[in-house]
Amino acid sequence: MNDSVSQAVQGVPLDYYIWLSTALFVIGVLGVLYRRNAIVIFMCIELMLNAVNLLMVAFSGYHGDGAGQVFVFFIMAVAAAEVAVGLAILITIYHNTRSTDINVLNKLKW
Amino acid sequence: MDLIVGLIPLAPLSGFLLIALLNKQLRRWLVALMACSSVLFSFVLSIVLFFSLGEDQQAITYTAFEWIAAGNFSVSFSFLVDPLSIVMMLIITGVGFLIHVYSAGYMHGDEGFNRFFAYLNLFIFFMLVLVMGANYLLMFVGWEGVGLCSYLLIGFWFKNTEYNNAAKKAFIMNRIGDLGLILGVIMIFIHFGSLSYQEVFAQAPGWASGSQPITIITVLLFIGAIGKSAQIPLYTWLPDAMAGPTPVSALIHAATMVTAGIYMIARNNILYTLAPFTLDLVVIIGLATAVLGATIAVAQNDIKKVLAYSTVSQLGLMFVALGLGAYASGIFHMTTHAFFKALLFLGAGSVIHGMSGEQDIRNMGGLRKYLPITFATFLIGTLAISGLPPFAGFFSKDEILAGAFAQNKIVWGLAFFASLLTAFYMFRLFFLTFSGTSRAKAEVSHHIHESPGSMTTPLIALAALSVIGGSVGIPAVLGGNHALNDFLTPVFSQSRELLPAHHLSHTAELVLMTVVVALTLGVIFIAYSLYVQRKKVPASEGVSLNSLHRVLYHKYYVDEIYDRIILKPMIFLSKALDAVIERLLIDRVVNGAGKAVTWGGKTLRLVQTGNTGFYIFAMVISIIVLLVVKSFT
Amino acid sequence: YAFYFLSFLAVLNALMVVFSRNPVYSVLYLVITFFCVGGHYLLLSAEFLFAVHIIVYAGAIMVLFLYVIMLLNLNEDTEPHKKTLYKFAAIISGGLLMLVLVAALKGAESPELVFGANAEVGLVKNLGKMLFNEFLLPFEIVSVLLLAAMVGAVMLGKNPLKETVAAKKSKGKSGLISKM
Amino acid sequence: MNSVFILSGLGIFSLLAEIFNIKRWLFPVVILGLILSAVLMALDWNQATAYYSNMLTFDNYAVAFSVTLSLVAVLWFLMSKDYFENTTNITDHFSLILFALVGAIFMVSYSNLAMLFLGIEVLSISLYVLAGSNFQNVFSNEASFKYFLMGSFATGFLLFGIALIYGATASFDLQIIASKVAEGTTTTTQWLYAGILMLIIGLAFKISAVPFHFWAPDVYEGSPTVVTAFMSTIVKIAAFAGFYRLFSTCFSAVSNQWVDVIQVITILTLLVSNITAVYQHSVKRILAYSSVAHAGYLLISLVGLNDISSSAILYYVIAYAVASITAFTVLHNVEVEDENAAVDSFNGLAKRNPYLAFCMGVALLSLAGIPPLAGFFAKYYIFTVAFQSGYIGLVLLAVLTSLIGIYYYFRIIIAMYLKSTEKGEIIQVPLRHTVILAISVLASIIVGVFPDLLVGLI
Amino acid sequence: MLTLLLIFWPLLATLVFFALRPHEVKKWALAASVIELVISLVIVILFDPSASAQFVVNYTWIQSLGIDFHIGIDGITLLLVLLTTVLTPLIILSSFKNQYENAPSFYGLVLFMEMAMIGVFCALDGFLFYIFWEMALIPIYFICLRWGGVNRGPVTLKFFIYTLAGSLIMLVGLIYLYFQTPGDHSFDIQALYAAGQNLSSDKQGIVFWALFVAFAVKMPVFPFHTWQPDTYHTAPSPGTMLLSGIMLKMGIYGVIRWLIPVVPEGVERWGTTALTLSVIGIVYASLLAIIQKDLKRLIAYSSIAHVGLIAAGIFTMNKMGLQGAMIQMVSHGIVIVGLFYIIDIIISRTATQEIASLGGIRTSAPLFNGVFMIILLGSVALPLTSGFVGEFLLINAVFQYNFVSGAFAGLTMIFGAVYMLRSFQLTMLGDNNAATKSFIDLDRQEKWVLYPIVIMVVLIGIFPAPLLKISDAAVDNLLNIVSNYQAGVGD
Repeated sequence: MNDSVSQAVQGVPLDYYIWLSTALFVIGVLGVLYRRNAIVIFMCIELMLNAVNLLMVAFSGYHGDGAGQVFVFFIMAVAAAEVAVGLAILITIYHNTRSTDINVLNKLKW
Repeated sequence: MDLIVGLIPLAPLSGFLLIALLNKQLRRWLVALMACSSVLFSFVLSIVLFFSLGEDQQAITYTAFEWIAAGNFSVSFSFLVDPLSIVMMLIITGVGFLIHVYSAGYMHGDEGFNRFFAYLNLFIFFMLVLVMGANYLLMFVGWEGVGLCSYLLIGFWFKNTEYNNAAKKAFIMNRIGDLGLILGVIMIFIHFGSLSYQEVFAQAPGWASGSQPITIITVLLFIGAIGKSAQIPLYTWLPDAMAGPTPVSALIHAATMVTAGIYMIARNNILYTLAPFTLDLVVIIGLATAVLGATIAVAQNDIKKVLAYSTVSQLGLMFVALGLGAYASGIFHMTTHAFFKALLFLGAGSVIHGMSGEQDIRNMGGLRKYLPITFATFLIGTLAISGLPPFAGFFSKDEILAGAFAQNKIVWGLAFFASLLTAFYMFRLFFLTFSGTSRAKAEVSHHIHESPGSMTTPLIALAALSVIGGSVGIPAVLGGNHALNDFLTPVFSQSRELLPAHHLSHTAELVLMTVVVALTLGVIFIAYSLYVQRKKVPASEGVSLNSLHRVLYHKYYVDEIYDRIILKPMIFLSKALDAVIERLLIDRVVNGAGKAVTWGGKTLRLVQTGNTGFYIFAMVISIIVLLVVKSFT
Repeated sequence: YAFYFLSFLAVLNALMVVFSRNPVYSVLYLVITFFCVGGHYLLLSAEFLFAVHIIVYAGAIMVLFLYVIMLLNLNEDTEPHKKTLYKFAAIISGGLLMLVLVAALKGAESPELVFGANAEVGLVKNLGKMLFNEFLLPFEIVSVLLLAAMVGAVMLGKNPLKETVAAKKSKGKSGLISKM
Repeated sequence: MNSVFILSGLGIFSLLAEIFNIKRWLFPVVILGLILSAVLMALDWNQATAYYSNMLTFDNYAVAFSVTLSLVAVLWFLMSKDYFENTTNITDHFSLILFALVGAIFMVSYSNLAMLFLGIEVLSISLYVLAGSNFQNVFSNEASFKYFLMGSFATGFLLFGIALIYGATASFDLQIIASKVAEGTTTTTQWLYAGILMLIIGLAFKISAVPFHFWAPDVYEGSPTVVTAFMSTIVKIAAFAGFYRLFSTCFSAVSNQWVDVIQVITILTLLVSNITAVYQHSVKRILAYSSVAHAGYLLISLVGLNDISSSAILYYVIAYAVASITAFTVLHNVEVEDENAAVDSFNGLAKRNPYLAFCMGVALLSLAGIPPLAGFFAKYYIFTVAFQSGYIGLVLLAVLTSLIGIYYYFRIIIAMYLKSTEKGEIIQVPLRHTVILAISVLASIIVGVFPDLLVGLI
Repeated sequence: MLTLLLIFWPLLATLVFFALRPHEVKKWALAASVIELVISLVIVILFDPSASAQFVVNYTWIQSLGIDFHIGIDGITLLLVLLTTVLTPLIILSSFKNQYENAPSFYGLVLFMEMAMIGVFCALDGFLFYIFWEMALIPIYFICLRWGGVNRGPVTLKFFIYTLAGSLIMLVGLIYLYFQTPGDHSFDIQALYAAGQNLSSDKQGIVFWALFVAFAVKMPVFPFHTWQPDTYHTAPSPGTMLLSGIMLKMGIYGVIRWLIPVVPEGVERWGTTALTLSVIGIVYASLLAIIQKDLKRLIAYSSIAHVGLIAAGIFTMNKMGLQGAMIQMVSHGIVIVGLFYIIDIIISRTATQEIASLGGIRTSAPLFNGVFMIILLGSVALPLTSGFVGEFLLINAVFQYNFVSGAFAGLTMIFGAVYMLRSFQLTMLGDNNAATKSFIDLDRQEKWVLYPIVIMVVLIGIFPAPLLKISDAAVDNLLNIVSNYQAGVGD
């Protein structure tokens, strides 16, 4: 079936994939800048990672080389780990300061 | 022979060292003995040298060791004994010896007795180095050395701030002169490539008369002389120098110190001869000083001040002589002056000693019956300085006047005027002190006493010298042969060849003499009528004087003027530099850098807001900037 | 023309993630976005990755997010808001970043995406081979990484008892991932 | 290579230790294991062997740095033992630290971008947790949170960069990338250059170079002191070594494309960090800024990339690590009696404990770069590198900033030796710390006096 | 070998301190410094005045960077080494009467500093020179910081950063020269000479300033001097003596050994500027000295003036000037140590260094007065004291170089007399007051310090020839390097 599927993308310029993933990446960044809720910010970071994944896969397809996909696999694992740790940290913080607002945390400065 | 030459300065030096190092251990009489004997010793040696020099006019040079050597520059510790220096040595050691003896009595009872004699010996030593040195640098050693000793001796009673200031003034003014001198010496080295007299004088005739370097050199040297011999504008230290004990004044004014300038110019006569401009300068300065000193002296009431200013004016006369190229006459007058000025000062000292410290002539008078010996000797001194025959002063001064007359009438006129004034103020001083009735305060008057033998003997000795001293230079007119003149010939021979000879006919010379003597007598009579017959006494402090008199009394306000135009501005300048450049400029810049950094720290740390959102924002912004910069360049 | 459709959906939902006020919605939008991305994987014939993607992201991570949000019961009114100025600046700079990146990446030539013989690199078989031959070490390291994450999560989660559950959960997830 | 396994093994061992409850053996075992692994690494000297289908290459560069890392780790463990004993779960800490160390070693020895990425992540994730390991303390929470948030954000850029590089070169293997870059047979140069830029951003964040340094001062201040010590030594070394390894091997061919970017970053780092440090109160913050500043000095060697710069970096890193271990040990002891030590809490240290004061003085002088201490020669060596490549202006700037550096380092010295304090009592120092201090102080002197021990090693 | 011993003996000596009880330390420190003096005297005996560098030791130090541990002694070095080794015992002895808390570290620092300074004078390798140069800075900084007077924190920091700024610029200059050396580069002094002389005249000018600034700050030459009065004022007396007596000479030595031969063209080009600066410094500092109210500050400014003259003399680049500089360095070192010790005595007796609040000390302390007088005369360069020889040669040289500068330089004679006599009068003469009434005369241990100084002042004044001989050949050597260079440029 993959042949038929792959037919679907035959001829789509690689640039388009780049634009797409760039767009997703930037949206992720935008989210990080835009929101103050730590959790949402984590999500946006995940979005960024996904953008990268997509790019990788596109490239790997383009080069017909599996390495990229393997790398994506690693990235996913890392992402999972990061989320786990990140949320754990978040919860600890929430436990101390009943908030997930990143701007609440500005005791350390100057 | 060399041994002797070496010993002459060594004797007083060893005297100084012994006394200085063993200060506490020594008894006073021993100190006095050591001091006097050491000077006497070198006096005797000088006499020996004099005679050994007498038969063959060969100059002796004795090199002790090499002193400084750097590159092509090399100076050694070497002494030169020739007629000029021998004359100086005789005066220094001779008069110096008498002053030593006198001091033994005068300083009796002062707690600084030992110190005093140590200084005196050191003084003699440096003066000997000055006159015996065979090169300019060694002369400079003595030159500065005597400056130091004058500092030590003038400030001898160091508890009195006045005296200390006087001492400091003396040293610094001398230093100003010394700078001129040392620069002159350096110029000499630059142009002659050596500092030893022989080599320099050997080369000297090679230079054209009035060539610029020579002129500069001589002027610079003359600045040194001005400082040392108290000429305008650096003379003010000398009158203050009487702050020291009276024997010191005698030593400074008569035997040592001030004569250095005369000696130096006489020594360099050839250079000066080659620099007519400088000669004229010397004459002008000398004349001005002579008149100025004399006029001021007329209005002074302090016995020592009067004498001090008389020294100033007499030195002026000597410089006039030198400036006119009559070097021998300059030396001659210096010699006689040494005698009677020493006499006068010591006499004054005796008076002060008798009056238990009183120095103001307005509180004296009628001392002749209390202090007979002092009176007699002082009279002789006064006659000598006034230039009456047959006393020493007559011949020397007359020689100068004659020389002046032969060359330039105006110079002669002014010099003559100065000498008349001299006669006047000296006799004014004399009458006010000795004749008439005592004006002394009661507590002083009843124990006025003649000084002890140790003081009177030197007086008598000097009085004798002041009488016969002139005999070394009796002019041909009066059937004499100018012994000193001939003796000094080898020193001045070079200059003599270059200088035009001015000769007065004997008749003219005789006429001059008579005129001089007559007028002098007249002046003396005026003084007599004023201060003996009318018993006039100078107005006491506070009484308003007529303007001329006031100006004279305040010595033309010269000290005040110096204070205004030199001291105050210098201090002001220092303060200004300190405030503006040091603090405002440099410190500002240096500390400013530090402050700037601290300020930067204070402000930059505020960027660290602690707000994560802001941090990320900043990062993104800078990423954008980076990308822009990259992709559009 | 699945590509354009998926891309459109992805971007749209991504934006929604950012702009929706309620965190829960954000999560849901994000899930959709992930599915779109997964679709792209299929298009690019990376079936294995598609599977992993769905499991890990939609299955694990998103659930975790949801769980935490529920736990802290965040919702619209607890949602902190930046000043509008901030938001504006954020949007501006985001746009700028986009522009700049595009400018930086715009290749003179845009190679066409063409699948040749090696279309089946994305198959489990091939990837497995790679994974256990040349990428063996990284694979092992991943397990170390996950172990570290687990330990960390436990450590952080352990002490306030209330959050123990969350910690355990995260532990479970990472364990699951590390198995495959 | 095997040493990596030893370390991971140690990590797992320390986890098990809790279960089998042999905690008291843990510490000595860890120390021995570290030393053993250091020795094993040293055996790879001059082998330049590639492992696991060229994932890691233990060339001399890698060996030198990984040995350094392990030894510093030994010192670090000796220093921070007591801190962990106070915490409930010592074993977790140990395992995390050891995993982090493994990650660090990958970062200096990788020869494949995958390994770089994973190394960074292992290191970072452990550190995110460690930074927050003082749960009750809000500062610690905040530190770990900030670190995590910004760290993962930066990771995004790093990955983007890697992806672009992959797109450009169709490989993650450094050799292949290098050769393609050198031959210019990349798909398109735009991707390559953009990728390089992204990598720079991601890595600059890891070495906390301005303007990606914002996390550093806060995290350093908030984290427990020992963790801060770990960050400012091991993490910094690993991050920079990785950075340098990547750029010197892969992208040196196109250095004209990125060198000016690095230069700008360097200049910013030197100026901002040094100036900001001047007006700080917390000693930890001062040290944080100083570590940022040192990142700047290290970057100079990347700007003036040439044959001696790698050895310059090695020397610099060692000098810096030794000095900061000393400084942190002293700080650790001072903090015993007042938390979050400010400069004032060093007042009168010379009287309260001359030994501590002396060691701190040496450390600070070395950091400030005063001869004959190691720090001086390190700076000097870096300057020579820059000079050789003709960046005289940069050298002058560095000189200027190191002068500013003097100012804040000496604030502490003055506090120790000049200021008086009411707290009269002597500070007690555990023997372990005395030993560390002795070792590290001697090290900075000896290495400083005989630089030939390290110079030209790699 | 002997050189190694000479340099590192003080350092070894300090090791013993750990074994001693605090109150014994000072004695041992004195002993050590005396032994050091003996070593240097042995070297003087074995020294061959006609040759240049001797007792050379040369080990490779940092292979790959062409840095050697290369030390040797020629006349110029020897003279300064001698100065150091003579003064250090005196300084240590002078510190005996005030009890310094934590004596071991104090004397340890002093000896460490002696080591560093001797190293500076002996180094024949640019890098080594720089290392020693900086190493000399550390101990003095800590001495001032720990045992200094009021407000010492900022003052000493300013001093440290100020001097370090200078020397870092010098370091940059040295590295620059290093990279001009051919082949795989070297820091050897000859190589650096060659490298510097091959530079174009503009480049030489730049290098000149890079190096000169460091030396100027150290000396200090106007306008780089503002750190100095404050530092002298706050530093403890031994520190002040070390700074003014010896350390300051490092700057002058640097100019002689590491500036003139390295960039003759640069000196050619900027020498006049530097000379003018120095001469300005003379007058400026003298004027400021006149109005100082504080004894230490006064001496500090006077030292600036004297050093200005020395620097001016060096930049005339003729033998007279250099020899004058050498002898004057020795004299200045001795005299200023003496003066600072005298001030130290006054402070310890009367607890004040305000000139105004003193006076009349002479009445109660004649010996003290005499010593002060002689040292003071040395400072105002009266003939037959050590000061005169150098000052005359220097003024002579400057005068030959340029009439006007010479005249201005000469002013130091007058100003010197003015401020020194002023301070002398206000402290020693006049009536004594509450502060000075019970002023005890010198005790035995003070005599041990001051009498040698007095003797040296007089002896050097009368027999300077031996000292001049020591440095004679070395100076010729130096000037030959320059003249050869100019000859080379000529054709």
